[in-house]
Amino acid sequence: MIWQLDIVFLILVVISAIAAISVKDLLSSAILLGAYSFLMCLLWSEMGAVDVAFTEAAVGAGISTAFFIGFIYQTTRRTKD
Amino acid sequence: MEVVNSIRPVLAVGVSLLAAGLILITGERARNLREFWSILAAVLKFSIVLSMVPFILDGKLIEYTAFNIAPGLSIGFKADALGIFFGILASFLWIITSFYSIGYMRSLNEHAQSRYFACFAIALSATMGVAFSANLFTMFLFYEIITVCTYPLVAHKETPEAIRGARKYLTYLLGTSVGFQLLAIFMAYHITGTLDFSYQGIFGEARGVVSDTLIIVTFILFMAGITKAAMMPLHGWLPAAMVAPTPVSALLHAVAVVKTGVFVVVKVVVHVFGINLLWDLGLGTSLAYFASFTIVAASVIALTEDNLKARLAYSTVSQLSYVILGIALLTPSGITGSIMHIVLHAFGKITLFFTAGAIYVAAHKTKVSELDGIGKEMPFTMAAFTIGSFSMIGVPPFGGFISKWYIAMGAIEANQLPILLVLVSSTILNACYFLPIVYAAFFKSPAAAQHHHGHAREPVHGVALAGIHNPHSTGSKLHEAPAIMVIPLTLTAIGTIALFFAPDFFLEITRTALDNLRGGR
Amino acid sequence: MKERYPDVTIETICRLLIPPIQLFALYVIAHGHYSPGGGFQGGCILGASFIMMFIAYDIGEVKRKMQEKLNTILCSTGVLIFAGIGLICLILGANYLDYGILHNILPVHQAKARALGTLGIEIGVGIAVTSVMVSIFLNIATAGEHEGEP
Amino acid sequence: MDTAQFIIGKFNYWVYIVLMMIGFYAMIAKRNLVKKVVGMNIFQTAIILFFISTSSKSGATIPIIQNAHGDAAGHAINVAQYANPLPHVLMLTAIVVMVSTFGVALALLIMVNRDYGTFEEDEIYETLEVLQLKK
Amino acid sequence: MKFFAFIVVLFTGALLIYGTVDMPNWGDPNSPPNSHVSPRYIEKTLEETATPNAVTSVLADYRGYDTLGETTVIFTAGVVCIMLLRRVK
Amino acid sequence: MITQSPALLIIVPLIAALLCLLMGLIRRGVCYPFVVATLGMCVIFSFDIMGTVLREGVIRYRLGGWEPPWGIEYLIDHLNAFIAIIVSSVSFIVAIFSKKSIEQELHESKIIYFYTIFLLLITGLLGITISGDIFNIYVFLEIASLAGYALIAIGRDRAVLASFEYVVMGTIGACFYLLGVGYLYSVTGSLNIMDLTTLLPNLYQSKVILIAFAFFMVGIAIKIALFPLHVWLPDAYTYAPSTVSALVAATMTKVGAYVMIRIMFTLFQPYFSIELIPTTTILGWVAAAAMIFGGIQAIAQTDFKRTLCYILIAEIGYIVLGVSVANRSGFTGAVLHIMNDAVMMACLFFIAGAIFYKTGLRYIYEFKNLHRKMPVTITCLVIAALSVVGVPPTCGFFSKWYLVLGAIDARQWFFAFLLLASSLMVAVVFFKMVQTIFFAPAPAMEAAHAHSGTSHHNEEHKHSRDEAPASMMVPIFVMVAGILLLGIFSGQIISAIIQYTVPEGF
Repeated sequence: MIWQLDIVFLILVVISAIAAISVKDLLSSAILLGAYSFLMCLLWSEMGAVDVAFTEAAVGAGISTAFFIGFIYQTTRRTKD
Repeated sequence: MEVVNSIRPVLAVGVSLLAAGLILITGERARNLREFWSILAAVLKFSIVLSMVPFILDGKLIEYTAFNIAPGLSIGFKADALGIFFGILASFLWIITSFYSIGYMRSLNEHAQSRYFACFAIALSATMGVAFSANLFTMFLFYEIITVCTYPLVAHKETPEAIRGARKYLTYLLGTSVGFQLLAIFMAYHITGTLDFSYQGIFGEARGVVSDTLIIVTFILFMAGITKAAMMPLHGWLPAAMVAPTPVSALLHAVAVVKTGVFVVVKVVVHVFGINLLWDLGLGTSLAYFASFTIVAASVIALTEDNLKARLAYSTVSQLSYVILGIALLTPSGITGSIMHIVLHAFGKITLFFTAGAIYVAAHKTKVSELDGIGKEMPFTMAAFTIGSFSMIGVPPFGGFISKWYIAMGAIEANQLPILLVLVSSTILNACYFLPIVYAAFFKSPAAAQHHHGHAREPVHGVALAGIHNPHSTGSKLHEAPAIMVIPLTLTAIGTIALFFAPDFFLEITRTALDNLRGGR
Repeated sequence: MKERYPDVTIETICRLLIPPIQLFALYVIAHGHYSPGGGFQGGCILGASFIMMFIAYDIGEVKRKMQEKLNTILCSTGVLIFAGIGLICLILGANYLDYGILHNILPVHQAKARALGTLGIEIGVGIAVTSVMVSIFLNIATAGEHEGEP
Repeated sequence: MDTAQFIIGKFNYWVYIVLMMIGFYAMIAKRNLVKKVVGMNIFQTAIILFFISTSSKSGATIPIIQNAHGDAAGHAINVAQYANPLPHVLMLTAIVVMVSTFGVALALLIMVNRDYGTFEEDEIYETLEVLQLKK
Repeated sequence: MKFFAFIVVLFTGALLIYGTVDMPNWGDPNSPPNSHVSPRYIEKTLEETATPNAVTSVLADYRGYDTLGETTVIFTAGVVCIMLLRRVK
Repeated sequence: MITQSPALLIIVPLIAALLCLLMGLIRRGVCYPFVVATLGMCVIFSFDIMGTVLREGVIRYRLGGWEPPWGIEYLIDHLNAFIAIIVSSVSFIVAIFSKKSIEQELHESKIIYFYTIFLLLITGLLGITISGDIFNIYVFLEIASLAGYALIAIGRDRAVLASFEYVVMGTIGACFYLLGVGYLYSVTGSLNIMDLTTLLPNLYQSKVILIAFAFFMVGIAIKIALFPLHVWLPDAYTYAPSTVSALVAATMTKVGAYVMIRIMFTLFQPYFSIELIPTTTILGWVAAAAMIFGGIQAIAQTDFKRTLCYILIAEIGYIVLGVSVANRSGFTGAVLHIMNDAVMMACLFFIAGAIFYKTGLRYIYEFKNLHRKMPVTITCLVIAALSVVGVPPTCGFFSKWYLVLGAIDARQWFFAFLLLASSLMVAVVFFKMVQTIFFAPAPAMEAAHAHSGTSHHNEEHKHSRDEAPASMMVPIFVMVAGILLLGIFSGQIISAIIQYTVPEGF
């Protein structure tokens, strides 16, 4: 566990989270959410939780994002806030 | 005191419940059979109650516990002298009222008769239940049932006015009984740990353990909760309930509802608090003055009412407080007077309501001012009315005199001379609002009445009545209501007189009740 | 998803990538005892490989490869394998999910029996997760229109 | 305790709280329904981060026992050497729950879109009022 | 509305920070989670379940019932999506 | 010999859900009898569990054979077993009811999925009920919630939107619960309820514990729709299909209330939740507000099911109030009310469903003269209404009796008064309803009068009787019988079961 790396990841995670909820385009939001998940997964694997990181990589960054993009494809990417 | 375990009180309650079921099943298809159930149940009930009298006069008690729901919470029945007294009254008057109802409903060709008779039967069951209840919980249960099942009776006409009246009726009765009486019962249970009636009073036994303030609060809650007794600030439901068909008003104001109210007051005063306790706390006197106020104020309002039934309603409010006044004096004569007044007022008032109904059926009149000269058209009816009025006023050869006498005696025993003054003034007021009717009915010219005839019908009933136009109403000299209505009211009028001359039976039971109390002292 | 132009690049890459991905997914499921991974992760990857297929090819292909009915049956079967292994333990007289008892019917000692039980449920989980992921994705990405009569 | 050490010592926790607040805020304040779902995802992930943080040990490695193929029974296992596996297991479950909820929420949103054609709360309520008036 | 939400969120955050103050430090090997239940998983996983990956053994064996619940959750999600989204033709 | 019923209670509906889906793909018709049979088995299992608990005391069933702090266990005492009986019995009856109602309200191709999710919901609820592990409770809570979201979403009108709102709120609730679990875990390292019970008293001064408790409470308050957090409930339950409303209203909130009791008095000692922090005071006032708010809102509603929803909110207030007065009577009343309310709410929602099935009416003001058309249903409605109001021979009275006694024992006169006042509000609601049904002249009748002047009498024959089918009426009868019998035998139920559920020290 390298705490400097840890702090960098944490800050990045917070940034991507804020970006994901504040960006005015749902597709961007989906991608940012994927990035958020991926950063989270890096953070966890760095903390020793490889299984969780693996799952998060498969689910959060992979499947969820796929769901989300498929969903936006079906509906709309418009958002007012 | 010897206790007999018998199912008879339950039978007395159950028989009319069964009848209600049968009535609903029979329904509109076989009307005669339906009415037969009603009358059969009434007669059976009366005989069951009568069959219990010998035990009571021997100084025994009849008990039966139906369910034990929880420790201290059971549905139990106990027939003592007081209960039997009330039971006899209610079941006897039900027979008469049944006949009268049949006449009334058929003459007016009312709708939803099955519902009417079924609710009636349930109300009577519940009245019996209150009469024979062995604890506060059972009493409250049946008290509520009465409220709920008389609601359809009050709203029977289904006009907006009737529904408004019925809503007021239910609001008052249910609101106060849940808001105050139930709370009072909870407090009683919380304080004393029991709900079973006892002759010393539940609180009487717990005296000294509990703070007086708590007892006084509970007492006030009880008195506020028993709205059926129509004490003054909470009497509004009674005139509002006048929209009901007349037999219902008779039932409400003579037997089931209001008498249940005062009966519950008597029970609460005697069995929950105990006479000694109330005497010590001075609560009796306060209650007596409170009742006195109601007596006078209601009489004054009655004077101003033009609607016959409304006037009778306020008269009831006033007369009910006599019962409370008598019991509140806490002396033997006062209690005797108040118990006797339950029955005597019942006979008198039911007569008066029966006549009001007969007048409505025969002549479609509801207003006092329209009654001029009606005595010539309906001599029997108005004679009965006269008898009822005199009994209300308390003139000697009529029943009402006896109870007033005892109450007056009680007032003297209790050294409450202002109460005497109340009694006198109330008697004068009674005379003021009853005698003009009698006078107008017999001695005034009927011309004005004929003029009003057409307007007297209310629009909705005009429709209902159109089909069965009473053949007598065209102006023949004598047009009484149907015999099935006149006979009951004559009977009750005769009863009013008979009770003056032969009150022994009831006095005997009253004495037993007093003995029970004394035994408990 | 709607029909689209065939894209040679995507199709080729997918054709190349999907078999290794699926193989890797099976490895993850089977090798969960010794390395990170297990039924859930493997199932997700397997599901993702199918989803990739859907993105790369048009919907007609998809319908042939993964029928809705088959998918539903697989969902159910996956969970049923899991619950069934537990139930076998129960029938053999131990508590529910107590795989130790499986050594009565398997030619291994108790700890190994537990490992085998674990493997069994990982496979169940893997099947369930794969088919559920595919089914959710299909439903969401086509708004429920990818197949007519369910 | 030194303030700096106090802050550094629980740095993960502070960050998870910030993330949780971000997600929570999005869930209750955003007018767009999809953004609520995004917030939900962030919220749940933040909680997972919290759990994982409780499991970590300084200087520990992943919870897979080494020398597994050797003689395991005789080999003493140093607990402090491996990270705590229990929160990892719990969080695997939580991730599954998260993705399931996410899927269900998206399915519901597709239905919302079918009914109202938008994800903006205010526009949906406008449509509803119009429907109400039509009745 | 947004202001109100902001207050609620800040309040929740403040509560969490308040609660976190007493928590064991991050990465403390002797904190209760690391010393109460979990050591056994690490110590006994090989011996009892023949699975070196402690996470797998806990997931599928020690707490297998949770995993059954988890699988049921995902199964539920799948059926839910089919039921909700399937267009009726 | 350890009884296997606890495990079977969960896995039978779970496996049945899977099989239901598989069988449904082959033949749709078999789902319904299969579901009913499964839930019948659940009822048997739950009674068996109760019998074992009564005979042998607390059951601790080790899943996977691992001893408790390491493995998961079922921890079943009288309270759990009682709730399990309520949940399984009510859901069994709801399942019987569901047939016709679902066939009408749902497309036939969705019925198999409906029944699968129905069984999963019950699996989740039963799983919460008998679990002895706080994280496991979370997992099953999510199963139940996900199934609940879906079942609500298949309703009419705004159901989808309401369901989405529920998803958001429900997820917040579940996440708060999970945070509570996390906080407890971070200072104790354990997830097992019995283990935590021994570990926690040493930590009562810790702020972590306090916050964990607060988050547990808020999370569950959202799940059971306690007053300020109830916003999702009325919409969700109103627009759901009748069967679903009956099921979720009768069981889901009750299970939530159970979890609340479990956390307050088993996980944490009464000492902690009563004396150390003023939970009970806060909960008491919140519950009082819920009662009054629910009552007022119920009066203002015109949609029948929505009215019931607000009454449900008030009823939850009762349960929480009973818990919060923290004495024997109050607690007994709360547990008794959990049962009674489940029966009453199921009955009322059944009736709403039957009326909707037969006439398509939803608003109370449309119910005019319904007693001519559906006399039996309306009679049942009146009985159920009397029970909700709390009129004596029905079960509703007895739980209120204990609740008020509890409030008085705790010297909370104001709460006692509010309980009665809230009953009165409910009375007003049903009074208005009954008045509309029985005494409002139907427009057709008025018109007939105005023109022809025929008597009421002839009119009565125009309303032919048209009751709902037997598969709906029988459940209603069972529930009405339950209302009456549970009232009469509440004393026995208390002395046999409920008195053992009261925590020590009350």
